[in-house]
Amino acid sequence: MEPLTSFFAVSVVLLGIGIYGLTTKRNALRILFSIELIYNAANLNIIAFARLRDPPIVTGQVLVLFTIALAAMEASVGLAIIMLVSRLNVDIDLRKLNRLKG
Amino acid sequence: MPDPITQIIQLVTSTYFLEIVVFPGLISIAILGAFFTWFERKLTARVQLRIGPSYSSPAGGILQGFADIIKLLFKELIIPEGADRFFFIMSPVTALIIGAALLGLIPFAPGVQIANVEVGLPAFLAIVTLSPTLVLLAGWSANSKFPFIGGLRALFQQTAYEIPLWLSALGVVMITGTLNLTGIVQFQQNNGWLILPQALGALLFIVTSTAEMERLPFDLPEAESEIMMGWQAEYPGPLFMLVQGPAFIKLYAFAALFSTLYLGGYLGPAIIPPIVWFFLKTIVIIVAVMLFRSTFPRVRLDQLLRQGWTTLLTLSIVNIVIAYFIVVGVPAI
Amino acid sequence: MTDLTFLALATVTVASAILALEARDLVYGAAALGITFLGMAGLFFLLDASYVGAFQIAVYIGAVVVLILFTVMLVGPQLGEPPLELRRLSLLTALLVALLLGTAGSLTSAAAFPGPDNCGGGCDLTRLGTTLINQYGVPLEFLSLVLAAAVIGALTLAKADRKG
Amino acid sequence: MVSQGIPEETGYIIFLFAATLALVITLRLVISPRDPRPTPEKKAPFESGQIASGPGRTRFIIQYYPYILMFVVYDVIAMFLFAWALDLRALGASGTVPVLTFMVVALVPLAYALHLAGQRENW
Repeated sequence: MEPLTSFFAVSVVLLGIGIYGLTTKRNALRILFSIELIYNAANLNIIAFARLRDPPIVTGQVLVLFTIALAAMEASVGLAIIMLVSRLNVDIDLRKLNRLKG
Repeated sequence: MPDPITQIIQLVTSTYFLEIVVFPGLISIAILGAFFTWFERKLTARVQLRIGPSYSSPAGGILQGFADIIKLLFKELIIPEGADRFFFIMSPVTALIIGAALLGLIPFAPGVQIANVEVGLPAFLAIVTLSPTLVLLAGWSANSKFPFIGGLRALFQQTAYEIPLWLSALGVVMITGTLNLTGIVQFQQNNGWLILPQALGALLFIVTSTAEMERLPFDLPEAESEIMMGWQAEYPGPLFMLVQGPAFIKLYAFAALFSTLYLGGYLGPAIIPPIVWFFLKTIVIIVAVMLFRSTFPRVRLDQLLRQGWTTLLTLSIVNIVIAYFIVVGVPAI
Repeated sequence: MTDLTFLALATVTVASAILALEARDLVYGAAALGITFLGMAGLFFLLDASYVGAFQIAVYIGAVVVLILFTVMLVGPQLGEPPLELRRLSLLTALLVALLLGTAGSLTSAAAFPGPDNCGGGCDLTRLGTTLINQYGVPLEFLSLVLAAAVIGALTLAKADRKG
Repeated sequence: MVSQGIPEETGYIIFLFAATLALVITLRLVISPRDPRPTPEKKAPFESGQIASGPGRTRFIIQYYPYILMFVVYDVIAMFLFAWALDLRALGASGTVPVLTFMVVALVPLAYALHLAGQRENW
């Protein structure tokens, strides 16, 4: 069995990639990808820490079920917004898109 | 010797490797695939009062499937102009791997199982959910109109029937209280086959899994008379063979899962060995699904989606209620 | 010792995460994101959280990636990738990523958390449902409200006629 | 059983991947014949014998979008229902009220979604 630190390391690297995408990308879909990566990094962290106890605590898994559900909902609403914006014939550059009111 | 290399050598020299290559694994899948291709054509022909394939060997053309494989192998690989080569080739390859991974989860007999995963049933269904992605990518990659329409149809259809499929399998989980496929079979050893308490669930399961397999009452993604085999339209010979592979493996795997969940898997009187029981049950299901093909006409896409989300979803919730009363209402069935 | 499976999964996950953000074609990006999720599910299986792993595949790849691909194929042709704008934020990001990678490096070199083993035989599923219902019943109800809001909100947003 | 290092499933998947990839490469390199100079007609997309016109990825089906959105949501619901079903014997009737509320609240939007999906001119 791999030591848990390696899993933490993967989680941290994914978080770094997600933050990188969040700050440098301007395409709304790429930003959505970054957010999903950050969610995944958090999930991996939670699962790995839940595994730290022996026997492992199941609460960590339940928590991750909730975050998976929330991430899926976030993605569905985010993609609906992207569809709406593309229908209004605006390009989905989030740095220019600042008037989504009315 | 470095550690990973030792691990790989150990893997290659184990009997487990043999299991992958020969029996539940690749070679047996290929032979069964060729056989059932012939069998399906023959059966459909007999239902329609035709003769069917008859030239390839004396015994009623039984080698037709192998002949087809050899023919398709020697065709030229043509990739259409403007196609996305990576996804065009990788989606059938990945679909084949996914299909084979499904079979790895099935307990064929006590101990004959490639991966006895603790969450076998959700793992199977989760792997099934991967296939709309691949079909969509395959249809998109060909840069042609029929494949794209077919890919989108497959996407809508398979996602719509996914939920009734999960919920009909949920009834089995409620009654057995385990997600492990071997555990489900062992439960049936003590309590009788689940087709009796879960008759509605079994019916729903076979209908929705026919839709997942894209077989005839629900074969809109590849409807040959309207969209020319749909997402498979642009595939040249050898790749077409690779595309047909997952279609058969899905049929085989779903039939095997049905007999595991509802018909007691490898259980049966000890006159014949468990694995024969398993194959008998699986073949009965395969023949039933093949008879659907020659019996029912194709439905329309909007009717299909509407029925999936209304009738089938309602029935699967009714099935959950039935399972709930079996477990809670009548203690210790 | 370094486990071969872990190494392969971690490499695939991280590489495809980078590809998801950097691939020029958004369809490739979405597919790479799917592979990231798959690798993550594999890591969950290694951590004996097989239930979460299975539903990671079902929900993330089966549903989210499909929805992303659908949207990409719908809006992609009229999209055109806007050029990267690295000037403004690149320094901050570079610093942040370096910091995180440094943390990762120091974590791996520090005294390792013990890797618990001998968890064979389904210790990952013990009392999952009971914990969910008994301890997290109220969050579950709130989650159902979130689900309802997401369906209604997303459909209202994506609807074509907007008179009201 | 294999060594402790590699879980069986992983070895299975790696092997299948390698085998199938090898098969495709073999097909491409060895068996399948090659045409050194394919004509434009050979590479043209199939349109029932007509000359292909326009880009290939245009016929988009958008009018069933609500269905795929519903799938995302009800997949999540199935995830929680499986966790409940797993422990149904232990929970007995005590888990009924939370799960029933959960299902009812989450199924109400289904009616709205079906209503919207019925109006195909909206999409």
